Amino acid sequence: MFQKVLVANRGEIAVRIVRALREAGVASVAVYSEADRASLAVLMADEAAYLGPAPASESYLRIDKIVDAAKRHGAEAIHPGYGFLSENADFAEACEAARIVFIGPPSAAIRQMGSKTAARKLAISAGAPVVPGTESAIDNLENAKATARDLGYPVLLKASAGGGGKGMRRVDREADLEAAIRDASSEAQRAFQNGEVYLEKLVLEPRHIEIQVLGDRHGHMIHLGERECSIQRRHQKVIEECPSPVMAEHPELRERMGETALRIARAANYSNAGTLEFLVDRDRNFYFLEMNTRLQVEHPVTELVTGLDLVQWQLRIAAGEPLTVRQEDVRWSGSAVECRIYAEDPDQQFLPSPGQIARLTEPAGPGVRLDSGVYEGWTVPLDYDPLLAKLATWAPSRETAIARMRRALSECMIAGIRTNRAFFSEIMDDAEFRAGRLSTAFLDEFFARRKAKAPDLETEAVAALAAVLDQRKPTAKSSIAPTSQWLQDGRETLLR
Amino acid sequence: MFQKVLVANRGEIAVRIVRALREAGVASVAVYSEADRASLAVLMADEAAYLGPAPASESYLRIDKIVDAAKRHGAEAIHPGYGFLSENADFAEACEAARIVFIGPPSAAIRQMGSKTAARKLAISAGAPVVPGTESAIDNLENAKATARDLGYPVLLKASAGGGGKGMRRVDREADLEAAIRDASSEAQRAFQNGEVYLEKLVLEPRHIEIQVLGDRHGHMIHLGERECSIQRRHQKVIEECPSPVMAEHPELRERMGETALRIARAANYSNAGTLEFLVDRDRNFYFLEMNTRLQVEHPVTELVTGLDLVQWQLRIAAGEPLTVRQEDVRWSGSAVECRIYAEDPDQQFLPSPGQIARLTEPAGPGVRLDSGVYEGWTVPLDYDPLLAKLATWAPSRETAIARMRRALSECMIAGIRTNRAFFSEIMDDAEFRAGRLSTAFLDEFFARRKAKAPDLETEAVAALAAVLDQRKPTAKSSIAPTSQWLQDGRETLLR
Amino acid sequence: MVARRQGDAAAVKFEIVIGGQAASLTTTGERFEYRREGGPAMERQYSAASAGDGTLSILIDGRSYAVAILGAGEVSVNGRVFRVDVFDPREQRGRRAAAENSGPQAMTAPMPGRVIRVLVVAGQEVAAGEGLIVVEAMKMQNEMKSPRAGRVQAIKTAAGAAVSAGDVLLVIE
Amino acid sequence: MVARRQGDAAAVKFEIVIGGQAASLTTTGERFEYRREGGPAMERQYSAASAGDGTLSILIDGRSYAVAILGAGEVSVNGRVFRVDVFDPREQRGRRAAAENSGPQAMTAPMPGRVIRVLVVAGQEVAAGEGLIVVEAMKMQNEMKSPRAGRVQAIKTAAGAAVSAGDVLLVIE
Repeated sequence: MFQKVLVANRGEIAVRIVRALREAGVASVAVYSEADRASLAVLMADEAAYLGPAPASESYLRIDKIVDAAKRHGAEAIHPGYGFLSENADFAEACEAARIVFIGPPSAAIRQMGSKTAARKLAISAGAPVVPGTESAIDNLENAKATARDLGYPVLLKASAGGGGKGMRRVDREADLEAAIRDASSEAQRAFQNGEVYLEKLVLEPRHIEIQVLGDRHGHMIHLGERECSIQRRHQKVIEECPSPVMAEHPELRERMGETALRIARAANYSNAGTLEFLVDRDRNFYFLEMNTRLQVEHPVTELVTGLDLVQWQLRIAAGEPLTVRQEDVRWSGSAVECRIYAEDPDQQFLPSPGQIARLTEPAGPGVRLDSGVYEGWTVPLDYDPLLAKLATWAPSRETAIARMRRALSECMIAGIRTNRAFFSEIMDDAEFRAGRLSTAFLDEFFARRKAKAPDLETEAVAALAAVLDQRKPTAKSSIAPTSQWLQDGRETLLR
Repeated sequence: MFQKVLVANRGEIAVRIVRALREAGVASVAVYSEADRASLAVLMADEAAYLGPAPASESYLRIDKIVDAAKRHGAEAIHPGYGFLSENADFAEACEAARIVFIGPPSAAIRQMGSKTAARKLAISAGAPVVPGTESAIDNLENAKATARDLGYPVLLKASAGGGGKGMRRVDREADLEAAIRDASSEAQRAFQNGEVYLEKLVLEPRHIEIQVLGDRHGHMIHLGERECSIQRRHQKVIEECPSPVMAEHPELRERMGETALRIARAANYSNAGTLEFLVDRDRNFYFLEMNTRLQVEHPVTELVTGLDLVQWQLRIAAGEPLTVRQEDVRWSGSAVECRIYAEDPDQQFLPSPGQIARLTEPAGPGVRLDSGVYEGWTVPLDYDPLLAKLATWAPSRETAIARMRRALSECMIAGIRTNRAFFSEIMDDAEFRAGRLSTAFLDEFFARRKAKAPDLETEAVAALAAVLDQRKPTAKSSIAPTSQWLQDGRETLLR
Repeated sequence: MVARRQGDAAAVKFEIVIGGQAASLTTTGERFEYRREGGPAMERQYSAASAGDGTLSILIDGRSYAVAILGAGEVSVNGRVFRVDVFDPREQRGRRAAAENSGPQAMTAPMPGRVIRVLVVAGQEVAAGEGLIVVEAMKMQNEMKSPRAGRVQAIKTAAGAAVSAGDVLLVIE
Repeated sequence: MVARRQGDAAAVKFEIVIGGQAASLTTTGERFEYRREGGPAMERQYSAASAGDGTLSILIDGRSYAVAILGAGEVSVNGRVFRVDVFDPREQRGRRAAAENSGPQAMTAPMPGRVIRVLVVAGQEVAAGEGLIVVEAMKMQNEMKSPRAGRVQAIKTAAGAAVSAGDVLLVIE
C-alpha cells in the first residue's frame, strides 16, 4: 500500500477520500484554492498544498500545479475524486510521466470512453445495446436531417465531449433541427471547448440506471449491481438508490445489465472503479449511454447495500493488489437511498445559494450516513458546484429506508444559506416515488402535481411567536430577500 | 401498530427510541425533569410531558407520574429504555393495570430475572451452566464461610438485586469475609434498598459475553448472537463488540451459547428483547450470570452486524405482531465496535464532568453510527449518569472497524466538559486490544502498561502558538483546574 | 421564570407578515393570541426554553415544537421554514411596504455571484419578463427578468462586478 | 494578510506553561520560535486561518494542524488535548505560581456536584492523603483527600451544598 496519497479534489469527496486514507493508515495530502484555505478537507488531511486562486481553471484544473504538489509532498499516488481532472486522460498521463500512480483506470481507457461516439462504437463492438443513433459527430445539416428522419422524431442532440446535460437538446420536428444543432453546439463549445454534437433516438420516459464495476490490474473484474438515478433536475442527479425498484421486481435484469457492463469494460481493458450508464425503457430494454471512468458521486448507496468500500478498493487496486472479491461473493442486502444536499433555493427555481453556514445540525442515528464537505461557520464559495453533502440511509427494505430518510431530513438544519433539504422531504412523501414509479421525467411531473401543504395554524403561530421572541437577535448575512420581485423560469436558468 | 408511544427515559436512549417511533410513523411522547426541559429528546419528540424536579427519584423513577402522563397524552404504550424503571416489575404491572402496553417482557419474567438468585435457580433448572456458588442469600456468617471453603478462594460477593457492580466484592481469604459481607450488604442496601448478598466462585480473567434474544408473544424466539463486553471499568461497560474475537476463532461457541440463552429465556416464558450475560473462561467454558430484561445500552453493535433493528422489533412484538425472522435468517456480517462517550475526565480518575457543552463536532462518514443525547449548548446535568453518546463503527473486518473507530474518534471534538474520547483512541492503538486478547481484567492491565506518548515538539509548539493567537477569547465555564491538587485513588472513587 | 413573567406581563401586540400574509400576535406573559388578517383568533399558553444558540423548545399543551432562528427573518418550526417579518406597533409603514409593492422598484440580486452581462441600458423601456441582467454563481447562470413593464431608471452594476444577495442592481420605474 | 503581518511584525515573547512544563514562544509576523525551558529552539513559518468559531487551521511547511480552542486554557491539536497557560511578559509572578505550589493551599472542587459529607473540622490536623470532603455528581461519589500533611485553616462549604468546579471548599495550611 502507498505511504502517502494526494487528493486532487475538494468538498465532500475530498473529505471522503481523506477519511479512507486515514482508515488505511496512509498519509493524506489535500489541495486547496484561495477559497478553500480552511476547507474541511484541509482541516482533516495530514498535509495540504496550495494550488492557486479560486477559479478552478487556476487551481483544481491545473495539472502542472497538482503534479508539482504531489512531488513536493512526496505523494506516491493521486486520487482525482470526481469532476475536475478525474476523467482527463492528459492528467492521468502526466501522473504516469511523473512516476505518480493515478488512482483510476489506464489513461487509454479514459481517452476511449471520454468520447461518447468512441464509447458507442466500443459498446456496439462488444455486442452491447445502444440507443439508435449516429456514432459520429454531425458534419452537415442534410445528413443530420436524413439521420433524424431514419431514427424518427423525437430525437436527442448530445455533445460528444458532453456531461451534465450541457449541449443536450430534444428535437421534435425537422423544422427545429437546424437551430437546435446551433444552440447545442455552441453550448458544448462553451462547456467543453468542443462543439461536436451527434444524434440519438429519444427514449421516452426512461429510467436512468447505472452499473458499478470494479476490476484489478490482473484481469479480474466484477460488477456491484446497479444504482437507480432517474430522479434528475436538468440532467443533474438529485436522488439515487440501490437497488433499483425495477430490479426488485425483475432480479434477472441486474444479471443481464451487469454482464453487459462487464463486456464493455473488458473491451476497454478497464481497471479500478467505473460506472456504465444505461437507459431502461418501459419494457425493460436497456441501452448503453456512456461510461464514467471514475468514482461516482452516488457510490455510497452501493457501499451501503454491498458492504464493500469502493474507495478502499480503488486504493488497493491502484497499489497493484488483487481484487479478492469474486462475483459470487457480492451480496445485495437491504436498500439504500441518497439525497444530494445542494446550496440552492427550491423556492426560487433552485438558484444557487453560496455564503456562510451560520448554523448546522447534522442528522445521525441508526442507518444514517452523512458525507459532508462543510462545517458550521464555513463559507460556501460561489466558485464551485453547490453540492454540500450527501445524506444516505440504509434499511432492510426500501420502504423503511425512505421512512428513515424522512426522519434524517427532519433532523437536518442548515442556517445562513438556502438548501434543497425541505424539497427532499416532499419527494419522500410523494406517492409515485414511494411506489418506485420512476423515470427521468419524474421531477417535471412532480413539480406539476406538487402542491405545498398548508401548515396547520398552530405551527404557523409558533413561527410568529418565535420570531417575536427572537426580535433582538441579529440576522444572517447571505440570505435571500423573501419578496424578491424577480420573475424566473426554471427551465431558463441555464442560459442558452 | 400503535398510534402514540411514551418514552419513559432520557438521554441518548430516549432519542434512539423517538427516532425509531418517527420511522415507524408513530407519534412520540418524551418525558422530562426540570433539568431536561430542553433535552434533545424533548426537541425531537412530537409531544413532551413534565415529570418533576431533577432528582430521578422525583421524576424518571416516579411510576405514578409516568403512567399519568401516558394517560394524559393518550399514549397506548410505554417504552422504558434501559435503567430507571426498565426492569421494574411494579412499573410493568402498573402499565398493565392502566391498560397501557409495556414495551418489554411480561412483568412475571422481569420479577423472576430481577432476583439474581431466582435467575440462577431458573438457569440451573433449564440445564444451563452457572458459576458455582449459593443460589440463596447469605443468612449467617458460618454458612457463608463453609460455602466459601467449598467453592475455594477467591470468591465473589454479589448483591441479589444488584447491577453495575454495586454490592460486589472479591474476597481472597476467609479472614476478610465478614468485613466484605458487611460492606457489600450495606452498599447494596444503599443502592437497591435491598441488602441481600450471595457467594460465587470467582472466575479468573473471564470474558464478559452476552447473548441477545428476541421473542414474540406467539412462542417464537431467536438469538441474535453475542456481544463482547469484557472491557469494563468498575463493572461498567466501556467498549462493546460484535462479533466477539473469541467467536471468530470458535464459531461453534456462538451456537452453544445461543442455544443455552434460548433455553433459559424460554424457561422464563420470555418475550420481546432480552440479554443473557455470561462469563467465558480461558478454556471457553461459559457460565450464565444474569438476564437483563430490557434493551441494552450496547444494542447498536448487534444491529450493525445483523442488519436487524431491535427497537423496531420491540415495537412490533409489543403490538402483538409475529417475529417473522427465523433463526436461520440471522446473518452476522462484518464487525462492529462501540465506544461509550462519557462526561468524565480520564486524566483525573474519570471524575464526572457535567456542565455546558461549549462546542461539539460529531464524527460522520462511511461506517459510522452516532447515537447521541446531547447537542452544542446543552448543559449536561449532574443528576444522571454521564453517558453522552455511543459511537459505533462497522466494517467488513474487526481490524478495519477498529481503524474506522480511530478515524471517527479523531473527528470527534467536545469542548466545555471533559470526556473519555482521547482515552478510547489510546485503547484502539493498544496491541492487546487489536489482538482481541480481552478479559474483564483488560482495563486494569491496560492502565498498568499504559504510557502516555510524548507529543512531537511541533505539535506541542502549535498548541502553544494557538493559545497565544487565541489570548483574546473568553474561556469556557465548567472545566476543571488543570493543576488540581487533589490526590485521588481511582479504586477509591466509588466510596465504600 | 418569575422574573420573565413579570417582564412580559403587559400585553404587547406585534404586526406580522408571515409567508406574505398579514397577521398579528399578542403576547401576555406566557400566553399568546395569534390571528391571521381577517381570520379567527387562536389563543394559547406556551412554554419556551433555549436549546442552544438560536434554537428554542416551545411547548403548547404538551405538543413539542423545535424552533430554529435561521436569520434573515426565517424561522424553522419542526423542520418547516417560515418567512416572518415582525413590525413594531409604531412603524406601520414598514409593514405595508412589505405587503404591497408599487412605485420605482429596486431590483436586488437574488444570490451572491458575478454579473456576466447587462442586457439593458438606462432609460430603456422594458416589457414584463424581459431579460435585464445575467448573474453567475456556482457554475450556473441566471437571467434576471423584469417583474413588470416599465423603464430602466438606473443601472447600479456592470458586467464583471461581484455582487452579494440583496445588492441593488438596477431600478425599474 | 498584509495588514496582519504589519500588525504582528514586532517580535513578541510569551512565557508559557504547557502540560505543567515551562516554555516560551516568540512570534514575529508569520514566524514563531518555540523553546521548552532548557531545550533547543524550534523556528517555523506558519499560516493560520479561522475555520469557524474557536477552530483554526494552521499550516507549517505543508503539514496541516486542526486546532480547537476548548476553553479554560485547553487547546486540541489534531485531536490531542494540551493544557496551555500563556503569561504576559510582564506578569512573571502568575507563571511561577502555576509552576510551583506552596503556602496555604485552597482546595477547589474538581467537578460540579453536591457536597455529601465534610469529614474534617476547622483547625483539625490532617495527614497527606486523609479524606476531607465527599462530593457527589452523576451518581458517583468522590472523596477529596489532602495533598499533604497540614492543618485545616478554614472550611468554605457544608454538607448538602451545590458546588461548581473550581469553587474553594476548604483551605489547608
